[in-house]
Amino acid sequence: MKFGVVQFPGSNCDYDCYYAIKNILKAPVEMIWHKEKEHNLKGYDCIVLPGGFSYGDYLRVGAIARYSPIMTAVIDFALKGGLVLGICNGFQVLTEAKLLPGALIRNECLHFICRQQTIRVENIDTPFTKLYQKGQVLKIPIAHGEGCYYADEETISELENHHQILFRYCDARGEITREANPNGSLSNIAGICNRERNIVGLMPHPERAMEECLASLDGRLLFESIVIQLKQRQRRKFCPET
Amino acid sequence: MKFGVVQFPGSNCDYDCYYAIKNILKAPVEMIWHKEKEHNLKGYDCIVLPGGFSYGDYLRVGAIARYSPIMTAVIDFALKGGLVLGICNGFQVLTEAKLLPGALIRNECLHFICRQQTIRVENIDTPFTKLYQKGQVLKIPIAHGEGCYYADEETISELENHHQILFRYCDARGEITREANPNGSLSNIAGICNRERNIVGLMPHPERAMEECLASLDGRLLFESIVIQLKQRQRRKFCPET
Amino acid sequence: MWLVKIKVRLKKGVLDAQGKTTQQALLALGFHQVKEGRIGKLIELKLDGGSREEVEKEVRDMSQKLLANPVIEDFDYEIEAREE
Amino acid sequence: MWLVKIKVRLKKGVLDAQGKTTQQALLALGFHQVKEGRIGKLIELKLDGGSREEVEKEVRDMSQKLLANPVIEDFDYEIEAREE
Repeated sequence: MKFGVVQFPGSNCDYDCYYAIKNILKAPVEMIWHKEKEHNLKGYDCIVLPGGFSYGDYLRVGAIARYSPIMTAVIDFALKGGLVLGICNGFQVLTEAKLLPGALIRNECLHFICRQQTIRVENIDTPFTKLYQKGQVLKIPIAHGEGCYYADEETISELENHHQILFRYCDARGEITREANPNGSLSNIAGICNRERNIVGLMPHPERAMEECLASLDGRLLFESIVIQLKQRQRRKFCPET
Repeated sequence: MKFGVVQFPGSNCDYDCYYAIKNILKAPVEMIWHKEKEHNLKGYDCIVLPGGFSYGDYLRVGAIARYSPIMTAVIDFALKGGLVLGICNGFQVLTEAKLLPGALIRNECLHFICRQQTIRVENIDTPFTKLYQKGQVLKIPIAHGEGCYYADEETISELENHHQILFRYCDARGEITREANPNGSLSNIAGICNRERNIVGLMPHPERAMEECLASLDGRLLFESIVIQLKQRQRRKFCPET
Repeated sequence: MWLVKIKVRLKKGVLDAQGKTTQQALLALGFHQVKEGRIGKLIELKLDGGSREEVEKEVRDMSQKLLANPVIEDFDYEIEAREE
Repeated sequence: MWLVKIKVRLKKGVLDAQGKTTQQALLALGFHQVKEGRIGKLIELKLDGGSREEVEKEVRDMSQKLLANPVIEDFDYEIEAREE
């Protein structure tokens, strides 16, 4: 089992992810530089696109990173069923690469938001959320200027119908309210997956909520869900009869 | 003696400044909300415009904050000789308000930069730099996407001729090199003052270099310079004969 | 040599927070006539060689691929021939 | 009702990091003809009432005050009359 964390120029949560996976999960992890065109991601089981300001967010957030040499391999990896997790700017890159539907636009409020946020777990039937409970309220920090999720009505209905909305912004009691929505996201969407459920993008930073000293441990189960999934896959590979 | 820290929507270093002044300098300080139109800043001796993403950096960095209601009072205060310090986004606001010449544009490199940076003290003949030594090399963190200082040639010469360049990006040995320039700023400019020397803007964050735990104490003398200046002023006020 | 001006605008219905904030700032500055403000991008490219038809095809292609995101943005363009 | 289109461009000589990056991305995508890329703003405002001359005066004024920064940017504009 091995995690890979992609580094774009301007990534700044790459080491947070690396640290969280290596030191807290104690799982194997390597950094992957965005220029590695020939990289085929062989040997990796889960690719993380971390937060940051890739390419200074020029043109649109994630737009230029999406055409980084490494992204060809990431798209290939994802379409073959590999697990891909995009956090914050990584989520923006995934929508630009059309691996996830919709787009992230400027926050409805005036500014960059950086704070603790409560989100509700909406679907646990994914490799990324299986250890959570449906309806569970998590405290996870957010830090973004462009986190307002937008898609046309049809896409939003499809996301609903296929249970692709994994996290919604909520208040402390788990209510999905207008007031609890920090950035104007449609349907309070904080995180989604693709229809095949192997690609997930979310604006909150679970890697920053994994230690006591960071005021919340609620991000841990997301990464632990992945580890359990990968261990099960591995077992199946070695004992195909089970 | 009293400091005031202005809060714009999107300011995010306001509490860093407040904390540094209150807990480290142990000087009186109050927060001032940007909407206070009627505020005349009476009783304040130094106004700090802190870092952040005021108004999401919409249109241009600092452009919309510059027309906040409080800025009328800040401009008035500054033009009457009050001490004004703009840090990072605060520097951008000061150039937009034409209290300082030039403009801050997108970094030459691709991305938002967040790291320790060495800068050289170029001029100590200001209330903000008097405790430094000329040529002293400081380690102060930077964190910005739009910190590239630009002005036309004439303005740059004027800045030189009137000794208004206070800090320049340099390497560890104090050399002003192209490589040591993190953002493409003309003449490696990291901070300047107005001709009257009571208004200062700089991109690095001295308020984040004031405690052992933050790896550098080099920002302290900037704030202590201000305190000494204000104490001298006060003394002159009470004992005008000296 | 061709000069291409590509205008990228947020689609109707997509919240334009920057445009709205700018409108509000203009109102606050006393420009009371401003009923709406929207902010888009003006991308100007210089392109070498090819016929107008070829350039037009390229411009559509690069707009769809990179310069505009069809989920949230529309684009149109003008193409002008330029002396070197 | 008037529709005003204000184009704000970085002055010649001011580094356009965004434009340069976009040009490089286009080259990397195989659009080898792109010799230069510059990115500006397209600000579209709807304005109420007044004569064309009055609107023009307002637009100059708001551009100089807020919409463009003369240290780094130039602007020009078009004004169109619109039915309500």
